[in-house]
Amino acid sequence: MIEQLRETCKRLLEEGKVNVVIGYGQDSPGGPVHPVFVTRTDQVGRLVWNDRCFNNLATYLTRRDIKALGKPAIVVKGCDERAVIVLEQESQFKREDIYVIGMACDGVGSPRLAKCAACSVHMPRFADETIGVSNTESTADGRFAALDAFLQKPLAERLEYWMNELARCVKCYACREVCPMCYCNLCIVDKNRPTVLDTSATLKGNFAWQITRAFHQAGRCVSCGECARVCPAGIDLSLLNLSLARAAEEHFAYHAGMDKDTPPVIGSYALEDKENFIL
Amino acid sequence: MENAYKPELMEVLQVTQHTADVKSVRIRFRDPAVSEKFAFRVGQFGMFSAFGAGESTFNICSSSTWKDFIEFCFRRTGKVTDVLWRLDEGDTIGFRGPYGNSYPMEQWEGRNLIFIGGGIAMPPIRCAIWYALENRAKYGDITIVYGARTVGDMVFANELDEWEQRDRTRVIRCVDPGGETPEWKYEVGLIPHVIERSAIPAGNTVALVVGPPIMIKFTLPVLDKMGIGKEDIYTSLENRMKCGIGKCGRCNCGPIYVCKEGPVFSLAQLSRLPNDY
Amino acid sequence: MSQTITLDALKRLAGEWIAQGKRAIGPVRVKDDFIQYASLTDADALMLSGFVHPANSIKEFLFPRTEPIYTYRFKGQAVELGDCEPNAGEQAIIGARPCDAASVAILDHVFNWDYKDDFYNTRRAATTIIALGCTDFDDECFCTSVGLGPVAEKGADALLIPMDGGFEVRCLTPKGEAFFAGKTQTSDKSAPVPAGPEVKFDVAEIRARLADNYEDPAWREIVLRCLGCGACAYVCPTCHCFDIVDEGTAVGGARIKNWDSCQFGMFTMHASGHNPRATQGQRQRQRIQHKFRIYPEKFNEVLCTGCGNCTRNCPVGLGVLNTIGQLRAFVPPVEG
Amino acid sequence: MSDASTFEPKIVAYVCNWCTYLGADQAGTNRLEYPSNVRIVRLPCTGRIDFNLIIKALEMGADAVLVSGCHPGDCHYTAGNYHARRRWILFRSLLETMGIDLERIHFAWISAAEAKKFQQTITEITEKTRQMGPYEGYRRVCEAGV
Repeated sequence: MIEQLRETCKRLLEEGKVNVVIGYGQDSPGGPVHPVFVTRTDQVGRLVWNDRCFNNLATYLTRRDIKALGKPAIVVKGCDERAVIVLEQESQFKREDIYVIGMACDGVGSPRLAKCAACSVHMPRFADETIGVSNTESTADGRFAALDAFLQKPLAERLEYWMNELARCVKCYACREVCPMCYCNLCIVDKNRPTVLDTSATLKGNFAWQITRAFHQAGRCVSCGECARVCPAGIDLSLLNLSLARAAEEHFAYHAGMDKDTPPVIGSYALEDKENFIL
Repeated sequence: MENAYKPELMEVLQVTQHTADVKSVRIRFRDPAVSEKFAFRVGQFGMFSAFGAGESTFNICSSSTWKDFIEFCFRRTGKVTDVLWRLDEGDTIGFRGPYGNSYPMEQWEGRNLIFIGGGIAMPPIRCAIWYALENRAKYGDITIVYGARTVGDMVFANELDEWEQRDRTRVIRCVDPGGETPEWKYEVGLIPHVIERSAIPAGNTVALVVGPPIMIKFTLPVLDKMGIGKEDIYTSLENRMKCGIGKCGRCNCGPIYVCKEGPVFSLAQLSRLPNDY
Repeated sequence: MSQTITLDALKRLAGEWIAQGKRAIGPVRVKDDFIQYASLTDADALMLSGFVHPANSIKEFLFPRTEPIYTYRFKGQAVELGDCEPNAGEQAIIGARPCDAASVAILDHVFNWDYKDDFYNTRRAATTIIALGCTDFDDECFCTSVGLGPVAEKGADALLIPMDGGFEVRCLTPKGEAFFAGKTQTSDKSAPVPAGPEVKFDVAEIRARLADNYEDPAWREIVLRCLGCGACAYVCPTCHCFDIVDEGTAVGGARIKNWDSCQFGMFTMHASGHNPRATQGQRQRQRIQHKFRIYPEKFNEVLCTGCGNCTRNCPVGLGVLNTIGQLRAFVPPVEG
Repeated sequence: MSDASTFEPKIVAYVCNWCTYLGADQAGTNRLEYPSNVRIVRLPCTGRIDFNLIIKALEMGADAVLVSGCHPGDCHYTAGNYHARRRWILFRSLLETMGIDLERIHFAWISAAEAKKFQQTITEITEKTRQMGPYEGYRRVCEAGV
């Protein structure tokens, strides 16, 4: 698949259809995989594809420094592609302004990440060009297993768990910067008139920050799992996002980034939304 | 334990509004013992605290010879200046300083002085102007060029009249084209052009230029053409600061900390720095 | 002749230290495969083998991520300020990697030049650092490139070097001797000196390149993937930039010193909106310049101990080691 | 631990300006007494009641929070309460995962004419919160040092 990917990118650059290819690269064989930006045909050799392509490259589509490079082609896995769809729904770009290269993906990480074991988009669906075929059958039922296990704990124990976990948060905002959905020019946590969230990494400030971050992804998070992977404090942030993703599915049958035409869940409403807690 | 970050409590003596969004405030130490020992040199700055909002960096714009108060001037742009905007006489704010280096007034003795300020940059040059006028004999001719966008944006405009009366002191005021009012009887034009056509003698002269980067960028070539060397042109940088004492890394620009080795630099020194300011 | 101590004796010593109500800190398995320096409630949690480098650094215990520096209360038009002394109870960091122990000797400079930061100094004085020599390393370690090594003694009060049956103990300062007083045995065996990673770059060459090539075109290209988070700065033993903010209510509150990072856009944003470092390339340049040219010029110390934490924690595989690697390998694109 | 009878809970009520606030006002004009434990904060619409306000109330020591506005269909801004309803449904699942006590976060529709319902709601919430005692959980979060 790597050869095919390089051929495609070489052609795209030569024909001038794109100015930059946002893909994955590896400095040394077996070394860590990281994002690369290929702007010249003689650089396509830097592009790789293997089961260590963790980053969700869609986060670069809204970055000023990257947009300045011109029309991008972006290499996406199925989960990344869902992020591209949500960004398109939120009119961050017009679909024809980017060229999507979908990679058939049998899951990343060895052992496979939890998100991949329960992935339903092994084959990208909206790419301009898809490379490779995945015959891993999509089983989406196990994806809330970790969340269900966690919710068995009684209320006080859950709060205790988060008090221990979030005590380690240093507010480095890596979870915000890797997330394709976090593209605000000035994040609410950087605003000070008024200061809604404490900037200090006290437990109080960390609770307010993580609740805000998770809820701003309600109905938008595509469960790519990057926030949990990059957290230097080892906090399993995906639990928060998964609980919101499930609520969106159960109450509004909404799956983020799966279908371009259903309106975003928070941006719309239905007269007959059901609930049982309003007095 | 000695807390280098803890400010002195100050009492607000007087608040003066200059323009729609610029005020200057006179403050005095609540503790007379500290007031006694306090001294600073013109050009130095301090960190001014609006408790509950934060601290901001402003030049001390009063002359160092005035003993019973210090003054600072600010434009209302953010959280701290919002609180400072609502100050009344008798309120309490914090101050710590003086920080940074200062204008080398001794080195400038015997020289002609040109003070050039743009808009809100009047305060950093005002303290030096008053100091020079209070030691008038030590300095040659003094030329003050002050420009603002509109007549309403002039800061310390009343003091320009006072300075005009002083001997061997020439005041050139200007507003940007379109900023003048019918009764405006002074220059109209951008500062660099006004300087060019004002035929200011430039022999044995030191220039202090403070203002927005765009103004400085176009004023320097004019001064260069007048024959004022790079080591005789000074400016005061406006970096974002938090600690003011060389610890927090914010004002780091190339090899120097603006809060310690600055904010006053000669053009010669600045040309050796990366333009990270 | 050398001093030695067994693992059990060391753990008992740590237990006594805790029993005396003093704080003991060391590498702890916080979660399944996640190790961090953390306060110990009981000595058994102390991990002295089976890991390369914890996910954080010991900076946290001398320069905390957030600490109030004084409080204020409004009394009508007056304000009352209150002091915030750091709770500088005696603390021992047992099992700090040499690249973490070295950080204190580096940070002492910035926190003590001209003005003294007594919040740091008070904790520093109350801290005994027992370094733990490395027996192995990973691809991200590069201590040998910045003048340190697996058994470097810089910044440590005592050094433990693993050997069969326990550790060789080298007491380096009075604090170290006081910590191990009477707890070590003399023996003729001494620990084998482990090999460190091979040198990956020369700091003098990097410093020269940074000094005479500020507008290096490399910066625009090699750090395009940097996302501008604070992970590299916050896991770094020597990054010391901080922010000062007020947090409180209408009645009063505290002025708080928080960690900050030069990688955030707001770090140098002027009130006028002008930002001298508007692009991520400029910010990454500042990080490497500050560590390998500015701090050495000002304090004659490289602001990096080669622990590799920034590279291990970077979401996009940058960090000092990779950034410098790419800077050296960068060939400007031939135009046309 | 103050026993349940003498503990006075702090309740924060975020109410919409067009319905519930007028309902509360009408309760006042009708001399309908309701516990003074409630601190009423008026906002233009439930659509404007940001979830951060609920967290801020808990941070500042509230033992229970009420968010109330117009019944679906009555919203002065047509759809503010519909959007709010969706948000509340999703936000409650996040709070549940975080271990924040949903028994202390109440949502209601109270129209300008329902002074009686406003009185009952506030009284019920105050009594219930008094039984539950102060919200120690979130207080520990806010007072935890580093």
